[in-house]
Amino acid sequence: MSPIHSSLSGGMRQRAMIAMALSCQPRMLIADEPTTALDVTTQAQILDLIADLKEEFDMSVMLITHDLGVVAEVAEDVAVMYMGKVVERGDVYSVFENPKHPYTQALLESVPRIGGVRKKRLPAIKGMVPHPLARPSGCSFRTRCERYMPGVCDRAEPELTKQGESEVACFLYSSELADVR
Amino acid sequence: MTQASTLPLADDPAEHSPVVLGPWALVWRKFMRHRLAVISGVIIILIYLIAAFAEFVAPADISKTSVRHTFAPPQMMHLFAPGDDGSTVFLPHVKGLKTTIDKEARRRTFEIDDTKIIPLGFFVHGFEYKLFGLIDTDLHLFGAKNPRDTFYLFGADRLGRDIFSRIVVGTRISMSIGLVGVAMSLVIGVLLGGISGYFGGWLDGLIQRFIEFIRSVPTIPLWMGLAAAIPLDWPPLRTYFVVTLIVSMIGWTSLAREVRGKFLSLRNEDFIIAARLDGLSHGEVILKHMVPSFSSHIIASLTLAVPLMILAETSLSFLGIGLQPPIVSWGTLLKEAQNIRSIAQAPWLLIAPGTVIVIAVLAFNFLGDGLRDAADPNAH
Amino acid sequence: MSDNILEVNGLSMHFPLSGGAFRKSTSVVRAVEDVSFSVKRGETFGVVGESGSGKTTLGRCIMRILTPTAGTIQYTGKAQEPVELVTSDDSLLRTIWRDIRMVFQDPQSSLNPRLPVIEIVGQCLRKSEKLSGSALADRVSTLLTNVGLRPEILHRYPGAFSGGQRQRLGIARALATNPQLVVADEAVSALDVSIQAQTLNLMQDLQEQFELTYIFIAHDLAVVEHICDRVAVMYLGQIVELADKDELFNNPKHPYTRALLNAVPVPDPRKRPEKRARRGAGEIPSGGVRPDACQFAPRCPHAQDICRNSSPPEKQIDGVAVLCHFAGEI
Amino acid sequence: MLGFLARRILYMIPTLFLVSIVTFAIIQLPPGDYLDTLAADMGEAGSDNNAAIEALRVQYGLGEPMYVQYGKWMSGILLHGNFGLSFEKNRPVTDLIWDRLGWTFLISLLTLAFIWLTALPIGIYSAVKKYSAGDYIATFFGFIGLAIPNFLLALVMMYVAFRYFGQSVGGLVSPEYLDAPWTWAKFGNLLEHIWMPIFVIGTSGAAALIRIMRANLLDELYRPYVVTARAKGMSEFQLLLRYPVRVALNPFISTIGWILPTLVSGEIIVSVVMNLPTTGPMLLRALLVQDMYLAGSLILIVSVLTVVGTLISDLLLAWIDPRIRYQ
Repeated sequence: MSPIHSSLSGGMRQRAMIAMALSCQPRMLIADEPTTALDVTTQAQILDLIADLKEEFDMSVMLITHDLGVVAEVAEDVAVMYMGKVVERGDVYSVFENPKHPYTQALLESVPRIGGVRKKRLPAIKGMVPHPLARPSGCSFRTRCERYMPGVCDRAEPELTKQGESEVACFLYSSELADVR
Repeated sequence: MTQASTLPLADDPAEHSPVVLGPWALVWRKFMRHRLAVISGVIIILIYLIAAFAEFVAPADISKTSVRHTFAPPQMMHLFAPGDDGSTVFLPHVKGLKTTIDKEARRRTFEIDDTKIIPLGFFVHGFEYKLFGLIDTDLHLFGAKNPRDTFYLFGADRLGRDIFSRIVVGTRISMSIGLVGVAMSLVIGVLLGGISGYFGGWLDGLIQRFIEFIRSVPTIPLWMGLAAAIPLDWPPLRTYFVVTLIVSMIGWTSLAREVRGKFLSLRNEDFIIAARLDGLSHGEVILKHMVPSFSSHIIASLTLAVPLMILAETSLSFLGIGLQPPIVSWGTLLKEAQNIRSIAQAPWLLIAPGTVIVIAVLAFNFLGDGLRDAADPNAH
Repeated sequence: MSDNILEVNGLSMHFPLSGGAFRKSTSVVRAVEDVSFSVKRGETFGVVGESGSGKTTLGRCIMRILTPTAGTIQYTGKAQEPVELVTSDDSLLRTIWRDIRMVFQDPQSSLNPRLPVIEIVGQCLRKSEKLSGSALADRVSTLLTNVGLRPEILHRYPGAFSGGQRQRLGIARALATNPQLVVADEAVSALDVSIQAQTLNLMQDLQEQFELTYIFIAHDLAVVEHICDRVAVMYLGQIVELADKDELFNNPKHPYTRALLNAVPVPDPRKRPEKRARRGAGEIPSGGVRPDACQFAPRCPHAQDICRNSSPPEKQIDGVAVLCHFAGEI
Repeated sequence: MLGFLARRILYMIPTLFLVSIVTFAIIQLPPGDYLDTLAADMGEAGSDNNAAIEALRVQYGLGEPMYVQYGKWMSGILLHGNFGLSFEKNRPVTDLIWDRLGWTFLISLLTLAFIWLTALPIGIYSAVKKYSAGDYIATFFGFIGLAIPNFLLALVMMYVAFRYFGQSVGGLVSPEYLDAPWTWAKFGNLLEHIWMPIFVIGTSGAAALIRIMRANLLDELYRPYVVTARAKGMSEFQLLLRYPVRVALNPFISTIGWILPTLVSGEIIVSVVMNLPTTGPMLLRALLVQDMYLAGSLILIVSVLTVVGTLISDLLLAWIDPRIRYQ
């Protein structure tokens, strides 16, 4: 394999990987950051390829990525993870158009977008992801959250609960707020 | 997101200051975890101490011959002896030897005489010597309490000389050849490899062709040719120097290649470019950024090159074309064990220096391996 | 004093491909080919392109890490006579490198892991202002505060920081000599979304505070649109389109610019079908660059014979420079 | 590939030329020459044969300038395959060396086979069963094999064989077969002897190769492509042989390059100790008595073998891994 793959471009290699993965006619394809190292035009082709193959072979695709654009481009359902936990889950339209979790909201706002509303400054999420060993008590996003509620968010971990079209793990939407002392 | 491996950040209010070690401290800590390497390091330090204080450590004068002790066997050292009242007391000693002369075979045979005890002691007075060639003394680390007693921990050779003492004194030559040889290859290798890697271009091409040439030539016959050309009547010091030079020619090419490779990969590292943009001169970039970046690797490679040189000296001297008697080195000692008849009669001629060589070589290998692991930022 | 801090004219950078038995260069890689542009004082000049487009080489030529094969780069500092960078010698460059600084892509590899922060950030101050001891520590502390880091970290090593913090260190180092011009080569590409936003904001703040000019090299069009005033799009060593940001993103004139814009995934699932419909095909061809043709012709949906047989002239349309035979027509 | 081959062969020419010069220089290094030794011997013997010695000197061209001697030597080799005369034996070098070269070659090839046959399975085992008892044992013996110099091992083996098995030691056949014609009995006797030098010479090479194989394989075993193949349900054994072993085999190929020459020259010291009928003892003897044409020819031939061995391994590597061609 090595003599051949060295002469392939990044896009061709990724295609070869996909072909290898598909050779056993899987029911499900897990693609872990499949386009991260690729140029935009190549990325677009690979994403199109994955979408086409998904139709053709009638298989499920689990796409792991950090790029919100890529998600919007190919996914039907989205799960947003923060520090090892799913904080929001739903179909792609509700998550992108009506994000509920403050983390999802901040994430979507902090990406510059082409042709979007021109803002002088990007609304950035303050701070950084804590060290896994220094996980904050309660909701792990609370240290960076704009809507942190002292006495609530640091007491317990929010569960993923149904909110309209999607599920979200945040006390802002919790009807049992009172229960959390 | 993929920020998982970050330590608590400066602007994080919840920060608890982590212990931050410098890169050298990290290397040291990783090395200390490598137990075999640490032990080997201690052994090597011990060997060099013995080399430095050889006459003090050696109980017998290495040039003192004794016809009555030709091929005398090793005498084991015992720490305890039965005391007068039947109890066991601490008394380091060796058992004496009983000599019988086999007239037919015309040789002596020895037997350990259990009844005769030669007591040993620490810091006893023995033969006179000059410590470091300066201080007159006759003090020895250990020896027979009665200066007239002789004993042979590792046996005696054809002329009845003490092999233990000869090995101790030979340590000086054999171990220093490794060090001096490595120092020589270091200078040549780093100089040529550095020039080659940092400046590149035609200079690099020329040096690389030269190294390729040297490497494509079989080394052993060439050293043999060179070593055989050393006149036998040269003074020992000059012979020693030339043999070291020949031996050091083994190591420098691979070292030069390694240095060049490091320079080549580092030259395009962003932090090297950044240092240039900070206004540092070429020399400053090399000294401040490049050399520290690979010095730990170089140290490891050097450590691994030492045993090769020790073995090369041993081989050449063994063949009779390296160091010559009366110079005492591990190689010249082994030369005594060249034919099977003398080994059959006195196996210690082979076993004693052989074991010492293997221990030294192994220790260097383990140490070098440990250093290499510790220096490798990717290894865990 | 000229309005332009940097004027680049006819810049080319060819790398010999060494091969063959006797190290004779048989062919050259034309990483940058006849590129001209100018950068206005105080603006952020963007350079976008995919990998292999020559944008990083362009940045390194401007920094004079590389010596260009042909062309001129004229730098005009504050109250200074213009300096020609291409022909500058080492000692002159060392003074210029105080004015023009660089922020690298990979904050991991651009900081020497064996040196503490004070040495990394303060190294240029030791050289240029002969600072040392507490004076150096004071200056570096101020710099760290400027980029949002705490001065206590002076004696830590880069290994103790996260990617975002390291990039702040890289920016602090770039600012140390009070530069006029900062070349940022993919400065935020390696960072996570939220950290990227923080870093972009920081760079904008610093630009205002210290009246900096940026040359911002990136592959991410959205980031470029956010931070740049003017943008040059590079393809296989050439600038195929150079325009004001708004013009470029609202009304792209070169087919390649359009293809790029169409390829960018937008975080809006509703736009999906429309975008997929508009996409062209083909990767950057791996063969060498053909001198007598439009470089984009093999992938261009509008390519005609003329595109394959003659290199396009640079056209000016509504103040936009386009390298296309059919600029303004398609 | 053809261009690569041509290039490599072209490179060999200057190398070989330099080798011949270096060899010649080494031969010339010792002060005096064989005739001085001879004259000294004759002088001791009480005879005065200055005239005879001068005649010999002219005959061998010893009085002439270096480059003339070099030219004579080289043109003899290149044009007539004539390596000159052995002074000591007073016979053409060619007569003396072919027999010994044959044995050298045979022993080297057998040793290479021994190295491969031991290092490959042990290396794979060590890597797959990392940190198992077997791995530790292999690693331990690997270190020992590297640390014991060949000639020391030879001496120890000979002592053990002599002391405990009463085997006659040294040589490739027992003394009674030395001049006997080839029979099955002699062949059997050869087999009884030949394993020892092969084992002794091969140990350090095998030890080194086991460590290289283990390290390479460990690097490969956790690559994403192996994980992919495993995810596709390939059996572990198939998986191993299919990709990682193939990639890890590269150093094995290149060993031909460095093992062959080290075998040929490393064998020198061992064969001196074991008294083998190979080039080693002959070279040592020639060097010690300054039999310059014999010593020079031997060094030259061994060098040529080295260069050719390196070439072969480079070609094999390039054939297996095309990336190397372009480096």
